[in-house]
Amino acid sequence: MLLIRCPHCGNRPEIEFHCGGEAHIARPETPSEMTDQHWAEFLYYRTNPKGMHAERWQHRHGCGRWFNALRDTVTDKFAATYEMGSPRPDLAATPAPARTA
Amino acid sequence: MRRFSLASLLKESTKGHTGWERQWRAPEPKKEYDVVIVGGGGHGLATAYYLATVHGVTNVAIIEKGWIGGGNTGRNTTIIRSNYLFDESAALYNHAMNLWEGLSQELNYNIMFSQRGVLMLAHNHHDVVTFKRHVYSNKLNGVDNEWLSPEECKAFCPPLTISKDIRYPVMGGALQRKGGTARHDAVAWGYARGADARGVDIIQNCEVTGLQRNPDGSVKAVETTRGTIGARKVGVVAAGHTGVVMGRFGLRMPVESVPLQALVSEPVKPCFPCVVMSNAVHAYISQSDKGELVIGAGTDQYNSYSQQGGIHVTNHTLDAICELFPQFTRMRMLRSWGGIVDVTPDRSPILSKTPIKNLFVNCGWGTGGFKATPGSGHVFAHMLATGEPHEINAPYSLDRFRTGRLIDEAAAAAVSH
Amino acid sequence: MSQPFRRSSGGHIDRTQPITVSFNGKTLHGYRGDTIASMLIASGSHLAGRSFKYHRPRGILSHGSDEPNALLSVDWRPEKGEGRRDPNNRASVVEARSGLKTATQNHWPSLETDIGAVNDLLSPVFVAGFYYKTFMWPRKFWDKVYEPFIRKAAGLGDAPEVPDADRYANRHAHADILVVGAGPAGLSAALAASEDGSKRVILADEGFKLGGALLNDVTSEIDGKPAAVWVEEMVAQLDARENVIVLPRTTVFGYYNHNHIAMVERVADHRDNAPDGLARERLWQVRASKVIIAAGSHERPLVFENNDRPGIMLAESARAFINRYAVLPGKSLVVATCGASAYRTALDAKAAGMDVKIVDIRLGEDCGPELAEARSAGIDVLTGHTVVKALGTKRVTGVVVAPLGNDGSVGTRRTLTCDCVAMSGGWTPSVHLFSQSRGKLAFDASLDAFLPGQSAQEEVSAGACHGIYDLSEIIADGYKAGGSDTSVSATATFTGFQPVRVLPTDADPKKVKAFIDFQNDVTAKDIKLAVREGFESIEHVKRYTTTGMATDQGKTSNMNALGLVAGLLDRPLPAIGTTTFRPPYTPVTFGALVGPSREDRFEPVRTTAIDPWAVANGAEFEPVGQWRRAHYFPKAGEDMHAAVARECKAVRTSVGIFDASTLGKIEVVGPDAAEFMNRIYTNAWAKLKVGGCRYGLMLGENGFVMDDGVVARLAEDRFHVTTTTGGAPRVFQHMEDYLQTEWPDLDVFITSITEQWAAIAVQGPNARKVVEPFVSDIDMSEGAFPHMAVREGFICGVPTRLFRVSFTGETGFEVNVPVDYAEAVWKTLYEEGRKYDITPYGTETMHVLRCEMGFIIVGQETDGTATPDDVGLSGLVSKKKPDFVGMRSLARPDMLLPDRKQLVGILAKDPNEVLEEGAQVVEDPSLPVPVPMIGHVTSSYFSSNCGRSIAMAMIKGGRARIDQTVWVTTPKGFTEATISTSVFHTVQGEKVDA
Amino acid sequence: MLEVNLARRAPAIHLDARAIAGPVKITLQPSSGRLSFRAKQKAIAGSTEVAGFTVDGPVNSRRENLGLASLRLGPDEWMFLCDESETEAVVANVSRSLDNVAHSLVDVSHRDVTFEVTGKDAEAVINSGCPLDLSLSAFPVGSATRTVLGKTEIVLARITEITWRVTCWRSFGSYVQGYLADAALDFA
Ligand SMILES: Cc1cc2nc3c(=O)[nH]c(=O)nc-3n(C[C@H](O)[C@H](O)[C@H](O)COP(=O)(O)OP(=O)(O)OC[C@H]3O[C@@H](n4cnc5c(N)ncnc54)[C@H](O)[C@@H]3O)c2cc1C
Ligand SMILES: NC(=O)c1ccc[n+]([C@@H]2O[C@H](COP(=O)([O-])OP(=O)(O)OC[C@H]3O[C@@H](n4cnc5c(N)ncnc54)[C@H](O)[C@@H]3O)[C@@H](O)[C@H]2O)c1
Ligand SMILES: Cc1cc2nc3c(=O)[nH]c(=O)nc-3n(C[C@H](O)[C@H](O)[C@H](O)COP(=O)(O)O)c2cc1C
Ligand SMILES: [Zn+2]
Repeated sequence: MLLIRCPHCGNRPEIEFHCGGEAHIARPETPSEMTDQHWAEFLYYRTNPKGMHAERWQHRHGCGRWFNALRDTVTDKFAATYEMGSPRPDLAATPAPARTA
Repeated sequence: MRRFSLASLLKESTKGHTGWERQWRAPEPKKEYDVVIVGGGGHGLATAYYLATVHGVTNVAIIEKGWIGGGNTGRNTTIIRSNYLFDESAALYNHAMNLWEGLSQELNYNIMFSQRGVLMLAHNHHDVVTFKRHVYSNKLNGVDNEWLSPEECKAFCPPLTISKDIRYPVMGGALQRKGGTARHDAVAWGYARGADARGVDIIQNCEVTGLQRNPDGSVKAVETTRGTIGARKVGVVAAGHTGVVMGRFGLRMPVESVPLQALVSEPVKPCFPCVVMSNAVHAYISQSDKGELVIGAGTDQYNSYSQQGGIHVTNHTLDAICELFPQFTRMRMLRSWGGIVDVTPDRSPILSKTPIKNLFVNCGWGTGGFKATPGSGHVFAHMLATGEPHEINAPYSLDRFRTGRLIDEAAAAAVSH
Repeated sequence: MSQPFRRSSGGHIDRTQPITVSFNGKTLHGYRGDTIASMLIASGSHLAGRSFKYHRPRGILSHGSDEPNALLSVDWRPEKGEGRRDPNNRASVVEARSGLKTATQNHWPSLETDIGAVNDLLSPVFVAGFYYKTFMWPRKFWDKVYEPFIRKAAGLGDAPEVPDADRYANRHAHADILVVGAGPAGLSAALAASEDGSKRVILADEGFKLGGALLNDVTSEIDGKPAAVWVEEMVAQLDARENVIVLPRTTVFGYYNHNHIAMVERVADHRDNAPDGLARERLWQVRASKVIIAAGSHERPLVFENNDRPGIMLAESARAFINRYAVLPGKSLVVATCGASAYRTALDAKAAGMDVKIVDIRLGEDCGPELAEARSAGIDVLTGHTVVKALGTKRVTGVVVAPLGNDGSVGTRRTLTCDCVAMSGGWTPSVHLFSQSRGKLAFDASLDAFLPGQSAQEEVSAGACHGIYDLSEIIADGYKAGGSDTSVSATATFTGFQPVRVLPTDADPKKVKAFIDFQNDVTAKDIKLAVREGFESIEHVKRYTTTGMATDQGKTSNMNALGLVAGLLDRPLPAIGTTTFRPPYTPVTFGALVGPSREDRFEPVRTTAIDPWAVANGAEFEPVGQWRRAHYFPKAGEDMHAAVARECKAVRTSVGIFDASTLGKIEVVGPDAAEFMNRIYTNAWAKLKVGGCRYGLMLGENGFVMDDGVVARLAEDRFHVTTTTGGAPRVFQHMEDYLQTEWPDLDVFITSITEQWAAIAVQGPNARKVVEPFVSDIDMSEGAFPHMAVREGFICGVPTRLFRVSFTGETGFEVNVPVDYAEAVWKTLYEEGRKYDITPYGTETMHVLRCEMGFIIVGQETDGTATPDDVGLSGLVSKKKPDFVGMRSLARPDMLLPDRKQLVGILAKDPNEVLEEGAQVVEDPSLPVPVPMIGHVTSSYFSSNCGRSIAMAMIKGGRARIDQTVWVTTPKGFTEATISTSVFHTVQGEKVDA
Repeated sequence: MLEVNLARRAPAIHLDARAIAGPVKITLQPSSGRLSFRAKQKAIAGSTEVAGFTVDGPVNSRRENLGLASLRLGPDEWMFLCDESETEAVVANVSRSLDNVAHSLVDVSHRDVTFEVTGKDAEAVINSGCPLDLSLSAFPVGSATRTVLGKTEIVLARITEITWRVTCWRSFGSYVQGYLADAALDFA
């Protein structure tokens, strides 16, 4: 069970959370002007990376807030959690969390 | 290929079994193949087998990054059934069912296809209606499926509780007698041996890392950890890694990879005669030939390539198992594991052309593709050989996500596996 | 004497507490502190089971949880009746207690004489994977003959057949430091980690006594004290610390993500008088900041012919029996070894009075100080010797040994008679948990072992599981892991071994059965066969031979298998790699994993405030999601059909009362509430007046109908939204998601009020008369309070949100009152209603009545693939709004096809025939399979009001097929029916629409 | 008009006798006024209280002030608790004091039920189903949060070192109470 840092509540167990899939896919401003293919891509196509993934989480059984997270899908480790609306953190700029063997 | 039979087995037993040959070779990759299949799971191996046997295409390589059958083929709960609702699905899965029935003999490899019956339990009005809808649809499509009363369910599966006092009493069930289980590893090995015998190269420990294209954009070669391998056509059959492989080829897919867990109990004497699935309480259970109860758990909620998930998923599954079979609380979990399943938006697979010429993809089987292995390989081989979909897999194109012609069994029934 | 092999003194047993245990109906004697295994050995016997495939007699191999052979069925409290027996308990770890009823498994008719043992004779045929090669003809024989045969032969014990009488508990906990294992390393680590009192430390050990390998040690001294005394002092110190939780009998079985650790504590089985209701086991789910793994090591068996004979055990286990349990595993012992540690066993056995010989595969010059010590103790040591085979069947009677030439040739055989063999093939650090944590293993050739390498989580290994075998070094390593540089002086340990995979033999290898995996009967031959057949990956070898897949998960066998494969392929061992370590470390009961979530607590049963009244008034119930709802209210002698017919009539002719409290309700509040509603629902909301109601339709972004319900506008900035019962949580989260993530600029908040307001529907021509007398502050006149309106006021003096709505087509009110008042208000209305013969009705009647009017139920008519137009609700889809959730998807090509399924009525030709819900509809039933289907029946009832059966269906292009004759499936075949419109009953007055 | 008994009826929850008898007591609390209050942080920035309810406590805290308790359950969410009889007046007060501020105030007095769990082992009993770290340092007196208990959602507040309030929607009351009572058996 993951341990997830809610930006408002701090570290909480995964069972309090709901995962909402890939982050930073804004709903288009004017869907009716999109082609079917672009609409399909918005609805269904996902990056699904093996590695760092920006994803949405909601602290559903906690403060209720949605937020974004960067998590490595190979190690399942979170690199960052950040509030909705903030840009994806530039991990290169932030030093990797220290890890002692 | 040395034939397997009781006679050959007895003969070998007098010689300490020293006369058996390799079941498949370990060849060096050739320079170029007519078809390169990325992924040595059941689907990829079956594809190669049918390419060779049905279409006479034998200059084929299967490229597997690990060991064949080590993906979801080797870690699934082996439930086989074909009682799907929609015509498109019934056609696909029943095609597989027909092939399963003669597969041990065809492959000359006992894959232990055990038609012990798959019983899907209904626990509420909605389930009842949904399953009856399936039963009727299946009958008209020539797919075996029948409705059982709770008492009939109990008679078919004596360990089952049909007490009215449990949280979700059993209100009946849909039984597919032809359904059952098979020995998952043997399916991979049997196809591998069959394909190898017909000239297909099975190349293990070789990861596909990229694609080279001709000036016209069509497929030219795959790049691998063991060098570049020429390919006139490429079929990607990489299940949970489809997104990764296609990503390396420059394409995004309507697929997400999530962990799906399963577990086995310690082995016990036969105590569970069939397969039981309960969607409402979320439980799948059967007993293997070795005696373990094989239990399917749920998916974790997040994308992951880690082949493991949280213990809460296991706990939840066992809650449901023990609700239906309270006598099993004293059984013990022996081993639990996870696979990476490739889930599409409509939970139906993709067997499709792609925007790249001569590149084809077979994926999206998610939590339920083992049962389709022979059928999937059979129609995908057709597609690779002819360049055009078989009529059975035509509806499973990528284009359906654009048009909205989804094949959403899950939405129609909330049934998985 | 009942315990002929019990030593007269010593051991960690309590001689003041004699106990007896039933074993296959016979009585075993022993003491508190014994295991079943030690009691069996005390009785002079080793025979404890039959193997999986060949049904070979098997004895006790080990003294711990790695035991593969001695698996027993145990009834833990036979005196209390059924429900406390389970199979496959390891005799070596079952803490003995008077009253236990144990039995061996997998034999017939008895342990001593087992018919299944013919399989042993057939073993030349039954090699690895033999079943893949045969049993294919005739095809039908697989299910009926071969498979049942294989199944019966396999399996071990018998599964429990009756529900469990015990309960199980769960506990979430947090620790700064969790220490796994309480051997010398774990004790030191825990002591150091808890030293300053600031950290919460949990120390867990699967054994029932703390001390690990030191419990078997009667010779070592630590800081001048006997090891046992040192252990006691350490434990006492830890026990005294408030910041330490010491958990014996607790197996750490799973190391999950983010240092989430699962452990199971055995709480009750060992207690003589466990209080009634005390949990049998407790699952601990610990989130630890750091984990110190001090899990020790496993000894490897030696692989030689008949190495599985009862009486042959691991050397350290023999030592454990002699020292810890004070039982002698026999009279004359041969210690067969390739390493130093087994000499300790030999010395201790000798000191205990056994006749001891040592066979060491190592040359004398390769041995350490142990050799001289053994010889000076008068023990015969044959160095440079191999064990060719063991003699005896149900008990070892001797071993055949032979010297090894320099070229590896096997010299002249000689037989050493004995009744017991202690073997040691070296040591394997227990890296299970480290591996589960996803740490990377690193191979250490000097130790011939995989050791913890690169960590993936916050953990550290200490002691033997870290590859350290010398006692003082182990303790220092433990202290270091716990954050201290304390060191102690301890007696030097005999360490080091020379790895052997399969002992050299001059026998015909085809005939030799030398076991690698004891339980699954995997021999060295099987592994060779697998490799010969091309199964080169260790994962393939595992799956083809089943080595390592038994209940011990290869604890004793994996390294031998690996080594053998590496040798056969001529590759270095690390290139072969290990198979994956998976939870659980040792098998864990389902009960512990389920914990309290059984029976009443499997899932909450939600009931409404009216539920007690419904119970008292004879309702039959049905589950709807988590809710329990009244299905119908039968009167004496009525079946469902009769009750529903009566209820339906009553509503149309007079008045009925219905508990609609489970409907989801959401209060949408804020200045932008109307705008929000516009975006979420298909219809337009800006013009809905305060006090008005409107039926709302909601889509998913994929364009399919998601939910529906009546929405009331209570104020400019306040809506009372209702949803379906099952859809309530989904709709709430859907709204919340859009609010927070797509439209954070909107000033709107949503609050669930499902359980704030009970909803009592009073429906029928007399509804007004029933409600009106109790209403205050609301003008109830038709003009002032029209259909589809909401008013706030009082009923029976309590606040109400009174809806004038109807899901039946009749005049109707939905009386919403704060839940705590609901039962009183219901009773009041019911009493008043008696004047009009008011009839309580349940969900079934509600369904029939709405069907008579052609109203859909989301989830019944729709199934997640239906658009508004499909169900005839395109009128609810605003054409003016620029956008709403799901709108764009409705314009996709497939959504516009004319042959989509559309909602219509369908009437059986025989008005008394009720079609089956879920039935399929065809145009021509005489066509061959596959028969083309044009749709399916979604709802179907007998309508007492219509005097006939009625049904709705989703039919391809259905609206163009009205009056067409079609055929509908029935359990027996087909029945004729006609497509119709979906309104079956007309009422004067009101009908819900938009 | 008929006589109506207007006494509020708490849900029919049958307390397990073994649980109340043991050292951990689980009792249903009397009803009270409960208001779900929502406002964006920036809308009430700078305010320390709203009609007597503290609103500047940190997320996951419980503050009590002259009989008015305020549980801060999220950055923009509070649960206001008051005496049952004062609910109406409190609603009026809050609304008045926030006249021009976008907010939501919804009466949920009847939606929720609260159990008091008290005793030395109460923490362990709650931890049987609640995955949070409930030690005094991690969850001090005055903490309150939404979380889970077994298979349902609760709001948990620590009143004293050994006294807790567990609040849930009323239809989950039997489950929650039963869950706690079952867990308490191990401390009997
Ligand atoms: C726990 C679990 C339970 C399940 N239960 C059932 C069930 O009961 N019934 C059922 O029908 N289905 C079930 N399934 C689903 C089923 O297992 C899969 O749908 C099916 O086995 C997929 O087969 P495959 O051959 O497509 O994929 P896989 O067997 O996963 O094969 C894909 C292969 O591609 C290889 N690969 C990936 N990337 C590369 C690369 N770059 N280069 C080379 N090779 C690559 C992988 O190593 C892998 O071997 C279950 C799945 C899981 C995980
Ligand atoms: N002479 C040698 O070559 C040699 C080799 C190996 C070990 N040893 C001896 O073994 C001892 C090693 O000390 P140590 O402290 O490292 O180990 P240990 O074996 O003394 O203690 C390990 C403890 O961990 C417990 N344990 C293991 N897995 C567990 C799990 N998953 N959950 C809960 N408990 C678990 C075991 O019950 C055991 O009590 C020393 O006495 C050492 O001399 C000697
Ligand atoms: C149908 C089936 C039966 C299994 N039976 C056993 C078993 O008896 N013993 C065992 O140790 N593992 C068993 N496994 C699990 C495998 O050992 C293994 O965990 C699984 O194939 C996933 O591979 P991995 O754990 O190596 O990643 C079984 C798996 C499946 C799919
Ligand atoms: Zn939070």
